[in-house]
Amino acid sequence: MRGLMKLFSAIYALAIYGFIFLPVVVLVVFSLQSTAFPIPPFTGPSTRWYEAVMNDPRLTSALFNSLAVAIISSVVAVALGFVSAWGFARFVLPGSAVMRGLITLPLTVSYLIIGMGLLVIFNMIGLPKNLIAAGIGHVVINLPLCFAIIYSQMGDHQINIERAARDLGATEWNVLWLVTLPILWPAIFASLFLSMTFSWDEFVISFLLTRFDTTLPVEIWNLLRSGLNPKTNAVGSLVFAVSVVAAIVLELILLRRRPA
Amino acid sequence: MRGLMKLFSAIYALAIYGFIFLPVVVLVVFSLQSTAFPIPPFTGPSTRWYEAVMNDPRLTSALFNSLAVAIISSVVAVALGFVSAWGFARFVLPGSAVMRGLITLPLTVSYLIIGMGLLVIFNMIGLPKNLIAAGIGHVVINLPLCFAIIYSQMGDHQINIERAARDLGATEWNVLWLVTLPILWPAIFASLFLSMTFSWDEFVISFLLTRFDTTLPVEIWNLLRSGLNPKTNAVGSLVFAVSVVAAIVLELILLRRRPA
Amino acid sequence: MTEALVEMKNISHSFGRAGVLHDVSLTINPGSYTVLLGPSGSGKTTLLSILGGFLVPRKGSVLIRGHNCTMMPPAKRPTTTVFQDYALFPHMSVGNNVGFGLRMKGVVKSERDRLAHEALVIVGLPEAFKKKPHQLSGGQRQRVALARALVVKPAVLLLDEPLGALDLKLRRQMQDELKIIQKQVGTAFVHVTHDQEEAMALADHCVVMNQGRIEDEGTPERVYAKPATRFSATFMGESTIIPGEVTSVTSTAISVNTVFGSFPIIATAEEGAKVTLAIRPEHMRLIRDSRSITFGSAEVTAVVFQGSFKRVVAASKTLSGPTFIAKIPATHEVAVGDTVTPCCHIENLIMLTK
Amino acid sequence: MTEALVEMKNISHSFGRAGVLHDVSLTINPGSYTVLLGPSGSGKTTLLSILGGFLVPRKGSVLIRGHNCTMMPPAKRPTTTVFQDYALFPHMSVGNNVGFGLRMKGVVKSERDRLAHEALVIVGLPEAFKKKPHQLSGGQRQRVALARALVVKPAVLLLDEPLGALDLKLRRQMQDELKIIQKQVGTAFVHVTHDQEEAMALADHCVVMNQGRIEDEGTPERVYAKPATRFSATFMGESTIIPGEVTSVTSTAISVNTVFGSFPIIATAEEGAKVTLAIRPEHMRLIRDSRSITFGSAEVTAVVFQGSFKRVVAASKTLSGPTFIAKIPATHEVAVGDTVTPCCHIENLIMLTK
Repeated sequence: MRGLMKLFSAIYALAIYGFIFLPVVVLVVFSLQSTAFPIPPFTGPSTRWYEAVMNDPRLTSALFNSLAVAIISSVVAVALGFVSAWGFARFVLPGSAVMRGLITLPLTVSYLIIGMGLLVIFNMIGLPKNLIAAGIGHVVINLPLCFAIIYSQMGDHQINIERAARDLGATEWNVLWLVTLPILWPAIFASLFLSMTFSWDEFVISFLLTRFDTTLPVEIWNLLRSGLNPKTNAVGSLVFAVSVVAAIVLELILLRRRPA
Repeated sequence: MRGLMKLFSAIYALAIYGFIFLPVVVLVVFSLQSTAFPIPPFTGPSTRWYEAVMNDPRLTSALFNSLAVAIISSVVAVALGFVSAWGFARFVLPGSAVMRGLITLPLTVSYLIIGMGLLVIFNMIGLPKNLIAAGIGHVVINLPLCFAIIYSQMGDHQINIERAARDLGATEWNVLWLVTLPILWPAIFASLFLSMTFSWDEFVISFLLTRFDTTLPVEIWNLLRSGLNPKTNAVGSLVFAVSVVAAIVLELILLRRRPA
Repeated sequence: MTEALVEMKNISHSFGRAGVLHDVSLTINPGSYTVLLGPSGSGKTTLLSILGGFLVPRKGSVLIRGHNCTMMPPAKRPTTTVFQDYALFPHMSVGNNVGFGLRMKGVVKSERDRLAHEALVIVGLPEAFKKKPHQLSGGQRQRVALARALVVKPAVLLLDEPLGALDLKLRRQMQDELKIIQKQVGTAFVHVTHDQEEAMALADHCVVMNQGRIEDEGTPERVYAKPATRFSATFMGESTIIPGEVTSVTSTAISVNTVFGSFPIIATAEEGAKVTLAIRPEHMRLIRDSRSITFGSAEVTAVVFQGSFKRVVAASKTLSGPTFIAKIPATHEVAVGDTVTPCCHIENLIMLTK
Repeated sequence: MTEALVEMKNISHSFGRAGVLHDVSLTINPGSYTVLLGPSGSGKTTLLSILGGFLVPRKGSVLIRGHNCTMMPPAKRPTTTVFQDYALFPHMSVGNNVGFGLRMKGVVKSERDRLAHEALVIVGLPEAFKKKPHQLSGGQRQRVALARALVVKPAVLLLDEPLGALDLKLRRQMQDELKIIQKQVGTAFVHVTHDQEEAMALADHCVVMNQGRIEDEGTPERVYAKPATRFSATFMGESTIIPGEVTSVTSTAISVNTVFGSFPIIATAEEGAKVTLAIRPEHMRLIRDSRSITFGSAEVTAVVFQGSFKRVVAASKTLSGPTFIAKIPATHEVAVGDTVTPCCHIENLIMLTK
């Protein structure tokens, strides 16, 4: 009975993991195909298509664009999110529960809608479609997330720790620099990584707000128009690999926090 | 000094909220434009473009498709997520920390990559592009989220409560039905709502995996090709309104949980 | 002699490689209040879990009313447990929480509401029937958990550090009520705690555990007055401990040699045996009278006022002498740094062989 | 008479509309150990926060060493606080935690490491210097928090329920150490607690608070032996309470009439005044001797064994009579249901006018 239960659990687990991971596994496997069509039989492994990606100047410049947008927009989003969270935790404002709700509300709004809204505004104020516009879009989508993560770590205990620092003669600047920031460091780092990942992966807003220079997901989209081929799989696998590394780093940070 | 600080905070708060909400506010305002161009001056309010949306059979059928995909895929994702979370909480398996990490890893993988992977698989097994394919895609992206939310509520206290029920003579079925499900109800409901919102908002996977019958975001995209106009704003506002309602319901559920 | 309600025979258990119970046997009589007292890691909670059916022991057997229940799951055992975190069902009213066990037995709604109400009257909370658990205070939740476990009329009620989450004042109050409720319902209670005052106040039968073994068991009065081992002499109340050696043995008494000289004790022991003399703080005096035996002189290191008495700690001035602990009347003047003469009456020397 | 170190004058405070402190004045002497004792909601923590500078009172002033500090922020006051949750800096080593206050004063690294080490020696934790707070047990963190607050040599050290998070055994042990450390460093300590045993054990000066007012203050011995109010007679130790009325007054004594008859008491009061007689449990006896005054007869409702004594609760058989609480020797045989004659010596009657 117990054995049967275990067997059943194992089959279920296998099915679920297969279900979730099959898409990316297939993508990665067929990016190593040596022939021109990403359909069985598997003819690889070959790095031919990765070389093709690396030799495509549009793709390599898009890769650098993506990295630049991800890093800059994330730093801005984290900085703004930290200041907001700090403000909320320090000052009891009238209606602050509602305000807190409002600031995290955009987390559930479609990127497509946010992108459209930004497009309308940028049209109005005359900001051209470019990477800066896309970066602003990424700040808009990531700021609420950064706020939520950092704010969640600012509990009563954190406030007492800051009181203790002040009690021992620390100025506000000392408190921020020697106590608040170092303690919130894991949360800040986590939100930075998560923002970078989301920005790196983001397609719709980048598509709507850029024109000539663009990000990697948009270039992949352009490639996809000519149908699936091992080159799209290869560049997709690269994007995936970066995301996975970021996600693993993130989980390690969160795991390391536990004992503290 | 303190007054200046407050003024500064207020300006900062206003700027941040403006920054986050301006896109959608502009979108909604100019959907009420009575003339044909979504640029100032504001000529409304008028419901003209909402009527146009309602009279467009492509958009109304896409709306129903979106609802159907959102509801069905979310129910499936929640059911699978619940069973997975329950399994993890009940059975201590070798390497279960790693397995837990794996199951939530896809949360940070680009929808574009998942969509491409699914496209490759569906090509291989001959599943045509349609709403069912898109629904499967939405289950793949939402299952990790449902798992994470429900699992996070299954702490030691929950396990002790189930032990108490068993101790009082409850069968496994009774425990599940009378204790586990009712207690986890807020988490289940939250993950259902969040899944529905994400599915409702999702564009890339739906675009890649559907052909003739499609979902609302994809139809909006098609409309956008002919440029921004109040009709796109109107349908965008509708999508936004549904997301906001879902988000508010969600926050209310989470707030109501607090006292318990 | 009444027949035993529960017999736990030669129980051994381990988690991974660490043995947590070593050949423990325990008998519980009907209607008794048994307290398992020990520090954390002594195996007391593991023993309770084995009795409740949440753990199957590696070795040994559990008999309840003569039936072997060793492998029986908790649902089928005539035991119920009150958990330390109460484990109330948060989504059910107090009435439905208490009636849950009856519902599982198929008792109809009106009957189980009546019985749940009765159980709530016993624990003094009938007005909470319609409330939700989160509307109650910690002490009230504790009572609901107790009512829920009592209403199914278990053969044995198990309490896992039931007062551990309450503050000191509430704890002493709930402890008195627990005892009254137990005598009223007549069910056998088995209660785990690390608080010796709680154990002394509640137990009919006190079981002192340490490192997976039972060190001593009996009435709290007996365990306190005549502890079997050095561990129980220091864990169940404090003691001044003086090591010694048996030097001469007669048919009625022995003589124990210590750093303070030889003392005659009415006991039996082998000549040359290493023994320990223990003196309870209320028997330790700082002013000698004609019947006193004395233990050199000592310097007072701490005086703590405790209302009805003062607790005095004094370091012996004799080489390798003990730390003396005495409870003396509050009116007795003594200060840190004073030199005192610790003494006691000979009949208050407790001899420990382990 | 030494000059006062701290003077809190006519402090009133409220949160929203609820008044939490009503015209409280308190003087703290150099080198003293002051304990603020009261139930939750008595305003003791608010008073400490006002002294520490975390709250500015609505009315009244705080003078430290004669300087008015009422509006001064915590950073500039010569006070440091040990928080209940310790509030250690989790990312710093223990040594850097302890040295933090010195760093803020601009003391160089080598010097502050030396002083931090010294402070850790005082609290008995020098080996923890390089550890991180999460590697320490609760009691050890408590000591680090104490060292961190002591190292800056404050005029007054404030402790906010410092032992509240520790279990009972550790609590009693840390309490003894706190007292020793305070005497060693000579700094004035102000300690907030709701535990009366802790207050009696630690205080030089015990301040009993209730509902935002000081009910009684003085040495714990005085407060225990001669409580000023009915509240302090029942909160600081238990008492049997017998209401009465003053019937006759002479120059040296009065007569108090109760349901058990009239008793002569050496005190002054107005004729006709309503007063309360209190008897401490250790003075309440169940066997009369020649000097006893008796209080009718009573039925024993609870007997709790406590090791060195038994705590007996008995209900008076007299109409509207009190509940008697007595601590009697453990050897004295008494059981629930017995009829006893509560009595005490006349000099142990405590008369309360409030």
